[in-house]
Amino acid sequence: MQRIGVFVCWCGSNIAATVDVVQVAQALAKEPGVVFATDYQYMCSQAGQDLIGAAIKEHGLTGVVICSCSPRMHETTFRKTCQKAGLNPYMVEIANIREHCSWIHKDKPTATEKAVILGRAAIAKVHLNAPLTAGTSPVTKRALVIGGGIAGIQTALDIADAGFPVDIVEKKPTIGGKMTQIDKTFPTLDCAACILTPKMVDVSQNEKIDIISYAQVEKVQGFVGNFSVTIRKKARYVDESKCTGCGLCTEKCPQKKVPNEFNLGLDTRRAIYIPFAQAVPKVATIDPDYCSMLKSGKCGVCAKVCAAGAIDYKQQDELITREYGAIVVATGFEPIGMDKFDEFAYAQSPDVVTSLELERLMNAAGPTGGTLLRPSDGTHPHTLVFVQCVGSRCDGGEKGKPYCSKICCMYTAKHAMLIRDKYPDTEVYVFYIDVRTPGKNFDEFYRRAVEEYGVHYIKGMVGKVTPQDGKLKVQASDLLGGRQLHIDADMVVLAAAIEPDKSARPLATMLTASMDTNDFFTEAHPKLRPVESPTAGIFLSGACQGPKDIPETVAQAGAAASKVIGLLSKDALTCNPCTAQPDELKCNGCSSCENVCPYGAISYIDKPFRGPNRTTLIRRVAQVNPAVCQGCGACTVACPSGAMDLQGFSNKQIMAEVDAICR
Amino acid sequence: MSQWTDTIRQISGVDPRKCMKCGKCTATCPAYDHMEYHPHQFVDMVTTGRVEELMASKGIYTCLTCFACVERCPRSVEPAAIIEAVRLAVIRQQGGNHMTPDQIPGLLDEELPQQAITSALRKYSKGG
Amino acid sequence: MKKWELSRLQELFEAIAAQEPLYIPTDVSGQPTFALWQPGMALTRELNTVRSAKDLFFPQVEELVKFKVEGKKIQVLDPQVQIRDQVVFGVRACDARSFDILDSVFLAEPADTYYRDRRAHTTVMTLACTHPEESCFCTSLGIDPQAPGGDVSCWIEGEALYLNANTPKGQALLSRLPLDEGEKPEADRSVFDRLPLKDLDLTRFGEKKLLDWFHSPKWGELSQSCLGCGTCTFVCPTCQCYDIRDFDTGHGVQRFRCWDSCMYSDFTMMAHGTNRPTQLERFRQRFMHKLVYYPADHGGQVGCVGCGRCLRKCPISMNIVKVARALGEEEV
Amino acid sequence: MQMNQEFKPTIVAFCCNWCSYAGADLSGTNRLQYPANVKIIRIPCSCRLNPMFILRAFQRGADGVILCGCHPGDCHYTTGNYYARRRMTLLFSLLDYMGIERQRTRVEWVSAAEGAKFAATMNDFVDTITKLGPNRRLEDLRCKSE
Amino acid sequence: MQERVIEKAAQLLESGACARVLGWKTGEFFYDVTPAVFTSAQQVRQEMVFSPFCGANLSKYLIAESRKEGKVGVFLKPCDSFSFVQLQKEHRILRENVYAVGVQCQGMSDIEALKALGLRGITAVQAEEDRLTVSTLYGEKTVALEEALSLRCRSCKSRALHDCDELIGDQGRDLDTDRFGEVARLEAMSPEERFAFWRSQLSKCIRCNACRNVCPACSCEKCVFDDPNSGVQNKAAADPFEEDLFHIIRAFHVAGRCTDCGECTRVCPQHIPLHLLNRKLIKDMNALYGPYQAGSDFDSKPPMLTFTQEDPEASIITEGRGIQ
Repeated sequence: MQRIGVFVCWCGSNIAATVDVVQVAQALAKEPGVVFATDYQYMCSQAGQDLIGAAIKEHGLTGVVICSCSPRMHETTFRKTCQKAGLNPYMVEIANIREHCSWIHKDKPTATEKAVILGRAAIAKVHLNAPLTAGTSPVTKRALVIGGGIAGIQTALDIADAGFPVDIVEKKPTIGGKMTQIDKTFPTLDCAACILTPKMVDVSQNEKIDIISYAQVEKVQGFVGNFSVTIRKKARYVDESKCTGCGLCTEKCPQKKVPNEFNLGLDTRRAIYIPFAQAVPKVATIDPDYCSMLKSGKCGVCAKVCAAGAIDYKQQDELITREYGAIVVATGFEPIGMDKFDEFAYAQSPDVVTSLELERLMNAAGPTGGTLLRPSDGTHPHTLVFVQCVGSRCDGGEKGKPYCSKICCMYTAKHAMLIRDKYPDTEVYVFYIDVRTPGKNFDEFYRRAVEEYGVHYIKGMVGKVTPQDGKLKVQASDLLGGRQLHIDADMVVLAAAIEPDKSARPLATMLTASMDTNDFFTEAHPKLRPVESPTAGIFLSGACQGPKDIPETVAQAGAAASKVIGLLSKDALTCNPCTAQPDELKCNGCSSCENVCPYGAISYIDKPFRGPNRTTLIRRVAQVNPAVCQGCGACTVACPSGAMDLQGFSNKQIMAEVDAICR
Repeated sequence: MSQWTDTIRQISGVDPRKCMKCGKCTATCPAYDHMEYHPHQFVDMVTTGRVEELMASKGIYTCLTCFACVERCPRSVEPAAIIEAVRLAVIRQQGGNHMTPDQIPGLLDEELPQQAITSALRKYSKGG
Repeated sequence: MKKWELSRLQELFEAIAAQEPLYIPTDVSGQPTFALWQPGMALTRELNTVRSAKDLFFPQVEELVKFKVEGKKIQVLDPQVQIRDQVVFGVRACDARSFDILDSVFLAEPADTYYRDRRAHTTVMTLACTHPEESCFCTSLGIDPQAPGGDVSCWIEGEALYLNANTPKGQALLSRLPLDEGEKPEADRSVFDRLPLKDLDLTRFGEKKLLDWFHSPKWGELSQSCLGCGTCTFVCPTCQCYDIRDFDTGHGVQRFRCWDSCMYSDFTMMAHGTNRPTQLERFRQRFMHKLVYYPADHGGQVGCVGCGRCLRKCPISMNIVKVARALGEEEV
Repeated sequence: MQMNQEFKPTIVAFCCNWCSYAGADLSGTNRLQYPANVKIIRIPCSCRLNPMFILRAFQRGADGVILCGCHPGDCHYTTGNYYARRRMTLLFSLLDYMGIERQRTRVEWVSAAEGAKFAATMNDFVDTITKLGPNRRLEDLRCKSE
Repeated sequence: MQERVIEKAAQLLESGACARVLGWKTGEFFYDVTPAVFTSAQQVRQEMVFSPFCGANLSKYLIAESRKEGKVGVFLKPCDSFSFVQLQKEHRILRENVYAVGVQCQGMSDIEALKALGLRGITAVQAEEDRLTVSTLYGEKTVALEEALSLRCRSCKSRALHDCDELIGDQGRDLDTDRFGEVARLEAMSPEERFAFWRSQLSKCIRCNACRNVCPACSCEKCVFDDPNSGVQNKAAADPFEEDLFHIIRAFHVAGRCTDCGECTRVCPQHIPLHLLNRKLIKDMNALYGPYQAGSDFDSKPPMLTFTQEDPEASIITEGRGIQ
């Protein structure tokens, strides 16, 4: 019989206001095996934890039940408390009487009664708990960063700085990501390329960093410290080791009509191309969708002009499998499509552009060489209308994204300011719902746009844009002025909402990392563990976790790197001891469990057993690798004889909980 | 808070508190110039409980019910549905039957489809 | 001797049931079993029930004691209900003989009070056999299926039921019933002489050669195909082993006993394991008990009544007759 | 009818640790009410739910049992809920085949972000079971409290 | 056929190809055939039979027999061969220690089928061609073989041997018989009627475990119902709930593994149609996850050990209407 201590937490008034904590402690004190029961204002506080520790020692407790907030909150805290007091940490069970009781019920007697039942279930479980000891598994001291944008670059550099090898997998031919397409950055207005390209060079020159560009993750196996990742390196039909990046092929290629994705289709490139001058690796890539040689076997101009002999039309996709200890997701974002927003005439007029397209139109390396010209006729625009929150803050579903995209207010202020600065003869209108500027020097920046540069900020929204006679008729509301505005604009710029990159969802499935409904990766804890995924060994960097601007992305990238460094600097990891355990005496060796194990943690051995009458029987029995087993329990149900059980969530424990609840 | 606020919510089936005051409804409204109150104001007045004021305004009848605001509203607030609910509230407020069956024979005429009068009776009588 | 018109059998049942609960062998969901008589319930046309009549005195599951647990308090409750007088009709001679064997076990000191109470309060009305099955071999065990015994013996001859009280309890029952007087005509017994197993001799496995029987090499062969199920045990009228188990009800513990089978691998499981590790030992135990140990302890009385249920029900058609024959082959 | 109004069903909700338990936490954090009849048992994954546990709950006096797990494709362990889905589908079919009320058992996928869905699901389930009345077909009379 | 089977068995033992041979042994009344292990050709010639009453499926015995010293010969009917394959798939039989002789079968008779015809006191049965001459204590009767056919053979799924080293008789084909008619009839009932049906059937159960112990799929080293640590151990149904529990769990544990050999129903002393539980699950799995026959091959994955992302949700099961 266990000697169980019950500790009922008030959580201030969070629990105590709706649950009679004293009564709960008194009721649970009567349960068989309970030798001590008390209540306290904040069990998770130092004083509360001391109380638990003292009780363990004083009453010789062998099991502890804490009636408090969700185990997802403080299970670890209380396990540590008990461990300090000399009790095995797995002899602790939490009854969740806050999230699952006090916060959802209003009637005190009802909530109190339920709290008692939840406590009883936890007591019933603790009776069957067994001390568990965590095993260890080795750590592969190499990290994988998925995504080569500023987030991935910063994370990789920081990890490499600490001395650990890092691979960056980038799906595009070059690293750099969205930041390479941005002209200037807020609120300092320094040139994005000037701060990014040196970092890209650092990456390419760092011996610890291996860039696997034009590649995608294909398969992920294993677990924290021991991932095995298969990467598909797509054929670029150019031998990376030979190509010098001279660019001659990209000038001679006869196929000139390929939309240039780097400039968002605002101009064209060749079928063989280097995305931009500072690309890393600076290697040409043949676009198989447009190359006539690859499509019809006719042409071969690039091969003829290439002095290095780097062109290889026969190149195949290459599968690379490598071992990693940690994986960082840095898949970033992309602007949402504008096809659902007919009212802004994006599809009808080339002069309606997204903000990212405007970046290209203002960039010296862009299609217009940095002069702001209307895409329709190449003339200088005089009236520009910026529309904020296009597809952000919507009701969800068809309308758009329910969240605020966070960066639009600031880059719109930047655009407005830059245009007014460079072309003082233009009128710039910004239609906003709210201007959100929480950040260092952000509001000052916005005020400067209004006060120094005379940007017209109008509280209201554009309802309709109609192309007419070379102009864009903008109908909008001016809520503070109490009027409907009609503006004849030359260009309309849409602050399109941003969403996670499309590759994130399948990647999350491969990584078994969870995502929210918007496809942003979920963090292990929204406040306390913001750069870790709930899946151990998977870390989050940049906008894949939520909308972020560059400084935030870089900060988070560094934070993710430090977490990775922390992991890789360990020689071995403590495993989750709540793993499956076969009872060899009951095991049939039928392989049912092996069939359903998602981790390949189960193998079989032929083992001698003592049979009846001094005989020896050789039987095939299952073995679980505790370092690989993640404790899902799929095998326990697949096993017909019940030989497979899950430590910490055993059949008997769960049934005891059921009994306690139903009695 | 007006006694009507809940009625409007009930009839329209929309929650005006979802409004984030972007003004896109007003920006999109083709009848803007003829209105005393504008779509975003309908919503705001219901939210803040100024329903009687709205009900007293002839402006509510200038809404064409074109549903442009409903279509464009990023928050699914549906100002047109709200204003229609306000109009119905006005009818309810008038109490009793605005139209009774015995009035129907007098209203019949060659040009008007009989169906229209029956519909009007349904709409403008409490018992219906 | 008393007499009752067969066509009015239901009325007789009604008259008995008006006084005491009456059990008769009837078909429930297609299978013959003893059930509490209710108006309209007819006798089964089968010779015998699947489970034997021992179920009435020694039910498959019986509650023994209850512990009520409240917090840390435990209260012991005796659930033994006062057994009411009852009547069972239609027990065949073989099952009636099985009561003697069960009595010698359960009524020996210390008496099993649960069994004793049920026995004491039950009036057994037997029913003579006229149409035996090929699997019947009670005659070879000295049982006369035409003289079935019990408190009241009954015969169905022609269109009448004849009843004869054998004990005061039986007399008391018959005296309470509006029966006619009548004499039973002599029955045709020729079918019993045609029984294929009539010459089976189960009485020769005496105590003297106990160890020889025990070590017979035949057991291995015989038990080889035994599935280790409990069918033979559970249909057997003389098997009397039980297990006592606790059931946690959530507010206490219900201690009950239930039939057990020596064919089961966990039969008489002890802390050190089981003393009959393979099916050979278990199989041997069952038949040694019926044929050797029991007679040794009970003046030669064999622990089998020849009802033939195991012959009909064993999934692999292994049974006491085949065992006896196999062992007999190597007899001295 | 009157009996039914007083009937307070016992509902056991098995929630996977990663999505649904967190979803239940979220509905608590957001103060979304659902009846106290629902008691949650935390299991690591929906695939941990042995049909035996469901039968056990009914034996011990539950009137309804619901399994909540991550949405298909979102399982923390990649594939657990797919197995759970097959197992529960077959179990429910078998129970239905044996005449056990179909509404007494349910599977619902609730993500960690769906606190509102969790509360709504529980409200609906309690409502269904309350209307259905006490579990009589899979009860064990020994477990009824006197 | 009998002569060929006996000759083969004798030859396997005489030649030393097998140390033991699993077959069927004659009984008291011709119909009470017992599975047996034969160790000598002499014994085979004296006692072995292959009659229309050799229904017993011998494959389960191979779990133990294939682990013993020397090779074991076994005779398998087409339906038995499904169990043989399934048990190999579950690594329960060491195939290299088994010499499997397939025996073509035209359906087995069952004493219960004869009894259902009203025959009592059956003392002997003579098989000729397509009829049985039944001697009873009360006279003789001739019965068409078809009338004596065991219940499961009436809906035989296959005459094909799925794995054997040698075949006596011709290789047969899978048959397209209606195995699920009775299940569909139950499905068409109201939930109340189904409940009443199963209650009346399962309340007859005496928990003798014959169904479990004869079942080739129920070959666990330790059954959960015998295991004191499983939490569900019980020896007798002390409450109607436990009658249901045993059969629900058993059906579920063999789901996707049950080859529908029908042994459970054949051996039930209380004539409970247990195969209707297994067939329901087979029918559902076929409908929900595509046709699957346990024991028909070595490679396919049993439906309960695999999944597709497009599997239907549990809500596809609607009350009283089964799969919708």
